[in-house]
Amino acid sequence: MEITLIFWLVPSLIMFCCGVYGFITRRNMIAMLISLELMLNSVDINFALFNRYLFPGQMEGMFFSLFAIALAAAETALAIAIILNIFRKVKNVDVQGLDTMKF
Amino acid sequence: MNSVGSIILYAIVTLVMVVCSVLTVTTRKILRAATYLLFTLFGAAVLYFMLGYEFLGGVQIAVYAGGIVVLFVFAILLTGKPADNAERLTAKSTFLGVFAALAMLGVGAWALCSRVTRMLTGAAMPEKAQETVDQIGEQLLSSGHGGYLLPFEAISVLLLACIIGGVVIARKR
Amino acid sequence: MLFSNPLIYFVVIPLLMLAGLSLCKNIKQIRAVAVIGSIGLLALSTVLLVKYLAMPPINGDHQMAWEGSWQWFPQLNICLSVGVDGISLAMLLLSSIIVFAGSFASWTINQPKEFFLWLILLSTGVFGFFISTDLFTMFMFYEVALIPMYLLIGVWGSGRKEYSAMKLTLMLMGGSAFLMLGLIGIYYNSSVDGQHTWNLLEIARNHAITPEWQRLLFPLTFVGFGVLGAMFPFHTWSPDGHASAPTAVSMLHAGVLMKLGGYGCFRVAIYLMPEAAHELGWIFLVLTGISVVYGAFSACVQTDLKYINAYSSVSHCGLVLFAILMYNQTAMTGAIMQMLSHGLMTALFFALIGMIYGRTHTRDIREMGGMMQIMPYLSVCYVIAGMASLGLPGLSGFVAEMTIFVGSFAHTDTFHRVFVIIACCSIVITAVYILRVVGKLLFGPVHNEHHRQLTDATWWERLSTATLIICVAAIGCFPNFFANLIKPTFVEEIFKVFQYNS
Amino acid sequence: MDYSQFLAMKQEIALLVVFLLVFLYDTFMPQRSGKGLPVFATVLMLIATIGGFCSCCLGGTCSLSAFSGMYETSAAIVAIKNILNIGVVIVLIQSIRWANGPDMAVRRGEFYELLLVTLFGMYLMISARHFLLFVIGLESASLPLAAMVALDKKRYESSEAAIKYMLTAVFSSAIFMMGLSFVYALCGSLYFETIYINLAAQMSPLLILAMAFVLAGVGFKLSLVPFHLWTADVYQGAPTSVTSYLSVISKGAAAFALLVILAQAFGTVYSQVWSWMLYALIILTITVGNLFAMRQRNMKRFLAFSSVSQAGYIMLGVIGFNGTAMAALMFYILVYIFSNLGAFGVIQAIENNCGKVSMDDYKGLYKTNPRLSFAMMLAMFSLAGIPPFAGFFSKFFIFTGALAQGSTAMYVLVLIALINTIISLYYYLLVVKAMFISPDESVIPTFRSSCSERLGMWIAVAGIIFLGIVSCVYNWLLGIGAHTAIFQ
Amino acid sequence: MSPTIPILILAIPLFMFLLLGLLGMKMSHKLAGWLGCLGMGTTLVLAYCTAYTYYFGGDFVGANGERLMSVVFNETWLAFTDKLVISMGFMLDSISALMLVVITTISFLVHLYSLGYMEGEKGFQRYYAFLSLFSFSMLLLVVATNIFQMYIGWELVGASSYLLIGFYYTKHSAVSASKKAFIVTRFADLGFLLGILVLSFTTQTFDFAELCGNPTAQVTAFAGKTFMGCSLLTWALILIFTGGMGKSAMMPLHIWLPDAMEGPTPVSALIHAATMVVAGVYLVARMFPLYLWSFDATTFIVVVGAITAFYAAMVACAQIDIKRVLAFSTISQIAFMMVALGVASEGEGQVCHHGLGYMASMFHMFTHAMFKALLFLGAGALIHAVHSNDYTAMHGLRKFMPVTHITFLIGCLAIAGIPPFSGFFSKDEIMAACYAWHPVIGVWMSVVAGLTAFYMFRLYYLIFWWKEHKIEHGHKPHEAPLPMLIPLVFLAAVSCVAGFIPFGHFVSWNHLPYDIHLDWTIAGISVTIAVVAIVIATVMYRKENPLPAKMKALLPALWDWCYHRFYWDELYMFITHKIIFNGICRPIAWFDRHIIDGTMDAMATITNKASVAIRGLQSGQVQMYVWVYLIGALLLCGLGVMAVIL
Repeated sequence: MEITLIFWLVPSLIMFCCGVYGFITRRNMIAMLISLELMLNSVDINFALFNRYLFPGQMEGMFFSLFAIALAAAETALAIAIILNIFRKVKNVDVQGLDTMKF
Repeated sequence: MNSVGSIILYAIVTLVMVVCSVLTVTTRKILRAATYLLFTLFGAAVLYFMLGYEFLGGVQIAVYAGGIVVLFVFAILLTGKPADNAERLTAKSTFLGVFAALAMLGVGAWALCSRVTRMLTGAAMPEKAQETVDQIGEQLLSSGHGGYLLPFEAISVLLLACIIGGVVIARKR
Repeated sequence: MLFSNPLIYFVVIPLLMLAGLSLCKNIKQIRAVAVIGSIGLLALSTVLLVKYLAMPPINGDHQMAWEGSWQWFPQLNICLSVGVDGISLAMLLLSSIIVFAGSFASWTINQPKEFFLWLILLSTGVFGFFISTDLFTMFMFYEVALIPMYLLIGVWGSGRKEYSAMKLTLMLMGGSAFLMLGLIGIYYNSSVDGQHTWNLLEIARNHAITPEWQRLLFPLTFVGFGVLGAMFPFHTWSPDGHASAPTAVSMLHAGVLMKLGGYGCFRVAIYLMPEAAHELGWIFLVLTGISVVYGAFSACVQTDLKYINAYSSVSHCGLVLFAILMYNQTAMTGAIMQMLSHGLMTALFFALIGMIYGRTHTRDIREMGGMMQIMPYLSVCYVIAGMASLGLPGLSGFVAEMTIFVGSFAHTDTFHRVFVIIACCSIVITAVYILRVVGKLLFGPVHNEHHRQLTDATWWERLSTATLIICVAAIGCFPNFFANLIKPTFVEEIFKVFQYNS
Repeated sequence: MDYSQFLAMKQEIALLVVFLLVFLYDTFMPQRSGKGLPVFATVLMLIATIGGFCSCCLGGTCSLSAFSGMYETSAAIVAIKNILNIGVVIVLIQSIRWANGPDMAVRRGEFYELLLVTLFGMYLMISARHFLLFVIGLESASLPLAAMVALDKKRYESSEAAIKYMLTAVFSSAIFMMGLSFVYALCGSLYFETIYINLAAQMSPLLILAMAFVLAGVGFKLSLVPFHLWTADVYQGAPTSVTSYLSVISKGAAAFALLVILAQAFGTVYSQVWSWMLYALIILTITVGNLFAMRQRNMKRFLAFSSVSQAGYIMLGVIGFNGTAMAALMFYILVYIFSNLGAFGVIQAIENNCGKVSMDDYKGLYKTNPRLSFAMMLAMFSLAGIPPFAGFFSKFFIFTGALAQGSTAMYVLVLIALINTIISLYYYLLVVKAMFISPDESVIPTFRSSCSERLGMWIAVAGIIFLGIVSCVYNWLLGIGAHTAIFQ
Repeated sequence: MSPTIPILILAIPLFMFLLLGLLGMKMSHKLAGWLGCLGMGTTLVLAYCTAYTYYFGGDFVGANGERLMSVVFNETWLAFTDKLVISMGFMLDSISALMLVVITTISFLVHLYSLGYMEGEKGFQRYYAFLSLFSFSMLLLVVATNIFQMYIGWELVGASSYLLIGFYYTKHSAVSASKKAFIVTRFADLGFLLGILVLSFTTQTFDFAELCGNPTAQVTAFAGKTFMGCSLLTWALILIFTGGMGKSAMMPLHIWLPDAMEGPTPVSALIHAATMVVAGVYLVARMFPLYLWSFDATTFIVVVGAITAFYAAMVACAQIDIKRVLAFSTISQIAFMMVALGVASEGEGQVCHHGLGYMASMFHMFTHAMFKALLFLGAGALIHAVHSNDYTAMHGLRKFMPVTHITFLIGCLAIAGIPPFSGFFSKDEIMAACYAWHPVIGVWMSVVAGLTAFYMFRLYYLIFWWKEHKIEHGHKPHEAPLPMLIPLVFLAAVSCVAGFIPFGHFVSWNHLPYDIHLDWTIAGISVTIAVVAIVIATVMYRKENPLPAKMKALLPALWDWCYHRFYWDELYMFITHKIIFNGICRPIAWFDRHIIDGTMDAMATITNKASVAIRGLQSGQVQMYVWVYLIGALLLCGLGVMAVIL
């Protein structure tokens, strides 16, 4: 059996969808961030896979993944800072409480 | 034809990634979610190694597993008791989540299959030249084609800004 | 150069007035600015009229007098193009007369500075519209004229002013939405060689809009202008809007602004797209025919003076559009005369209603009566206005309507004939509602004893109304002068292809 | 490594210099001279702007490509960056008073630093010809913004808005990058040039999905419906200065960047795909934005939805897809900057002076503060597209640009947009009504705005009045649009 | 003939109108009144000069001795097209000269009379201004050179009639009467206008000189054109006649005239008896050469006239208001003239009985103007004396007002057709023409003539005989002042002698002089009928007796119907109020407010509703936001797929 591209892509996609699911259902903001990491990770995997399988002669996908990891780190740091900021004010991290502004 | 070993490795990595990501988003204990995330990220790192992107795998472990997950754990510990169970999901939000995830899965799978399988059914991983960290470093700071000097500089500005932002927001005053 | 063209001053003078107004400190200065400015405009239009008549007549080939064109947005070929013919000159004269009368009619308005600022801005738009021959500037001035209405009605109005102001503004802007699309469409089809132009004379000369495009653009343009011309079923802004507007605004709006609609239908929709007008005109003919009768019937049962007049305007302006759609010279002449006539007399009406309302604080005819005994001057003016409206010979309404009827009757097919006959019926209905108002409001015993203390017109009110009456009578007594001035000679030329002949 | 390549990025470098100077000032100047920072930053930015214009005038149509086609600059790009610069200068002038307020004492410098970085990110978005650089630009333009949104730490709404923005922004960028991975899978490169060439024979669901995700990602920045839901909350929660910045600058940059992506990466081969997508997005954006704006009473939220619907009009310039439309787009952005900043200037002045942001509080404003209400009215008229104010011209030109194709579908689209202008006129008039017509409640007392506020307002009003009438601005942009080879 | 005098004839009344209208309020009553009289007197003299020159000057006699139609001046007023031009001009021919005489005479007398009658009334100056306006308009109408000028005059007389009927504008009845008069005639004018449109469109001219001077050419223009089974010419002529029906109060458009009696009595004499109401007759006479070509149209005229004549006479028998009686009598007499015109034609351009009817009609118009004005002015004197229109308030006035009595009697005799008073001669010619056309019409008209004599003498007896009322509060009826008596006496004199004018020498259908021969048989019958009728009236009303009451009891329904004018007014009220007002106007107004306006408002409401309906989208929940985001992106993809497929 050959392990072709699609064999890798599907788990990656599932990971992405898990991220989507988690983001939409989890009420803890940190859990949402964790879900986001899943999604970003899935994107990284995709880039690496495409690069490796389809365009082995270059490294653009790999570099994209590299930078994406850095971006993800930056995002997470900033997001956690804001979440902590909120936690200080309302003493919880429940995303559904964030509805003072609506309609 | 892949070796049996690599197939087994594939199976394990895939299983870990899929199961752990599912567990990440379904477990009711937030600290466990972070742990499962860690396993997922490790799985991805192994995947990178299998693909031959050792550098990327290293970065994945160092930054993701070593940095981000620790950050999460800190945040979790700061914002609540780790033993706390998350509240039960309402049917509505579960439905919406499942619906969105399945829709995404369906569309994504359909799109990928329609294209990728047609081109590459049965195609094994092609050979590639093993790049060294040297090359990676060279390319990262090159300004020619395929060089990433500009993004590298740009992301440094971004990271600086994120530091400033993080500081200004996280500090108490 | 720009300022050597006399037409530019129709925009420059109002702009100077705006500047002057913003420097004014007290009501006296404001009045002075308003009066001097409006006299200036009146003088300018009169002088141009005299000069125009002295000119050798401009025949055919889409020419105008005092044509001038200055590039504005060269890449889009947008120019500030001006030019007038007898028709626009007549409209300019009408506008300046009404601005003049309106200034006097709002002699004692509160917050005069803001009021006159908006009013003059409105008239800038109106004048600009009439002198423009460039579709872009035309449209721009058109919208400039529309928007001050909102504040004028909203701030200085009465009754449900906020609702009415909003309704009026939105409906008219709705019309102009269609219009804008139509105009841009015309631009993109204005020539065969890709050198698109906004200049309507050039477009007419090029005659490049294909019939398929015309079929799309004609309804857009006609409806766009028709909304302002109070065409059924887009007229409902008119009763509410007029009822709530302050006197001078009603005057300007009904007197001039509604003419923008008719003028635009004529100058843009029909002039530029005769084939589609020929083909699709019947749809609008039905609508305008309905307007004529419908407005008149509606006016019969209203009890608010302004509503009566607003519906009467619907009827009369319907007649304008109706005649325009007949595509022959006589009917078009009639349509333009009707614009002049309706402009003047409806301004007179609204001025009088405003003056009466200012005294009695009601516009309900059921609450008033015997005004003839209390304020004879205003009442006599009202009767004269009424007579003009119902088409008494010697006043302007008669000549306009007769020209329209005679012209329209030249259309030989049964469909048109039937509508002409229906339109003719309006003269009877008009008589009914005019006499109903005159009878209830002016004649009969005094209803409300408190009204006995009311005074008759002041000098500025007399001046305002007398100006309008003199103009109404002038058109009514010497119609041929005006008919020759405005005779649209090019109409026959455009529609020659379709063999309309009278 | 060829560092001379950086010389192509004059504006970015100027910006980074400003950033650095502000950073140094903030870090090393004593605490008591902190009050000088806003003026310092504003002046520096002004100098940078003027410099940008000078280079633009001197350099002529300087189309340059650097870093092997990763970065590009051209007359149009310089122009749009200059336009953004102007907007930023106005924002900075208007925010001087707020930045000098007591609450901001400890984060005054950070506000300017973050703002400059986001601007830098937008520059990158505009100039990027490689998707990685684009993504970095996008992130630079949105991550620090989240911090800026959270800057008002006294108000809980500020933090709430920030986390909402953060979460949705990261989600959006995840989707966007997913789309990019598909693009990469199809083309094997992230250079626009290569994508443009390799995409030609790649029609597949994957491409469509990629386009949809890319559009969604940029649409998020532009707040196109249905990717706009963060907009209102964030605009409402953020400090007003940040809101005004957010509403005009990032929108303008994203619109232009989208145009570049469509023109240079996706190209016209599959234009029927993305143009239909845009078509739907435009209709939805304009309509839904209007429908929401109708009911808003909070001025900032109101302007948020108004900006959503304005984004739809901006997109008309993108879907028009030609030089005229591009010029119209840039002009629209410029006019929109002035009009919206005019409105925000008034809101800010009032908020700074008496803390009111509700439309109901504006009742009778004309009685107490006639100049402010006049400025507000002009801004509203301009946004609604009433002549002779600039908004009319920009709307007219963008419609003209969109109709240049002459397809019936485009006529329908423009008609829908035009009908929507009526709804928009309605709610803009509601503000005018509150100020001029509604019974005199005079919640807001008479006050005198600070110098900077007045200066900002005058600039905005001058722009509103003169940008349209003085034709050279548009002519200049049209000239650029005609000469720039953005459309291949 | 130089145009100076004709221009002055028109200009002086117009000038007087403007003078009195604009400056009247600043003048004293006396000055205004005498100015008015002076102006009208001058006009009278000028008009007489003109008429004299025309009839006797010899300049206007053609080669065959026919009287020429002469356009003294004709200035373009409004040119619709090259051919369709409205001119303002002055046309002199036999009938317009006649009308000039009639109008100026009566108008001057009324001016004079009003000095006494209207003395001390509020708005005296206004009254004279309106009288001048009326005179101007009427003169403009009769001297019209083209049909549109006539229409203009037509409208103007309508308006001045409106103003004068509503002179007592504080009285509710006067206001509504004036309104009614205007609207009914306006309705008729619509027909006139349409007629003009049809006629002018086909013939391409408004000019009478062309229309009537060369009727065959116009008829050719109409050849073969039909509409709904009737030739277009007939349609045009009937439509034009409709205008005449309105002005001349023919059935069914007569209802305004009785109500018009709300105006001051001299006005009734001038407008609603002598001049304006015969404009319809004049119109048909003017267009007579064309009417000759449409037998259908003339038959229509005859039928309408005959019915109207009988109807009005019936109604007149049962009225108690003396002015109403006179009004119905006027209607009846005008109908005589109409019938006479109708019976002059035999179709296809041929006249019946040498066109006697035409001459007779004009003759009757002339004599009727005199004696009916006399009767009205007499009635005015009576009303002036007793301050009531009701004969029950009068009775036995002959002792108090001898001059009025005598003149009134002369008027009654004239209208009854007793020789040698003028009415006998003119009516006899009409009878002759009717019998010549068709005996049925002859008999019918004879009956009407009998009724005429009956109701006039009924009126006469009820006013002047019977026992006088008790004099209350020392208010004794008194003879009218001199300015009122002079016109009475003058008119009475004219009524006595006018019959002996050889009218045929002045007016005939083909303008050739024509000798009147009294047809003694018919004259005998007429006189007999008249005498019998007078005798019956004498028996019934000479003294107070139970006969009328018995008669009433005998035919209660008939009397009721006559008294209520056959319920025409009620019918009209029903149509206008119930059907048009409540059935058309109100629904339309409702429709406008609720459906049309409602649609516009509904658009706003729907927008608002939609706005509220989708507010849930902005729930404040980030997770919902991204959900929508994701689904939106996927749908966008779907759209892209569709775009590719399509």
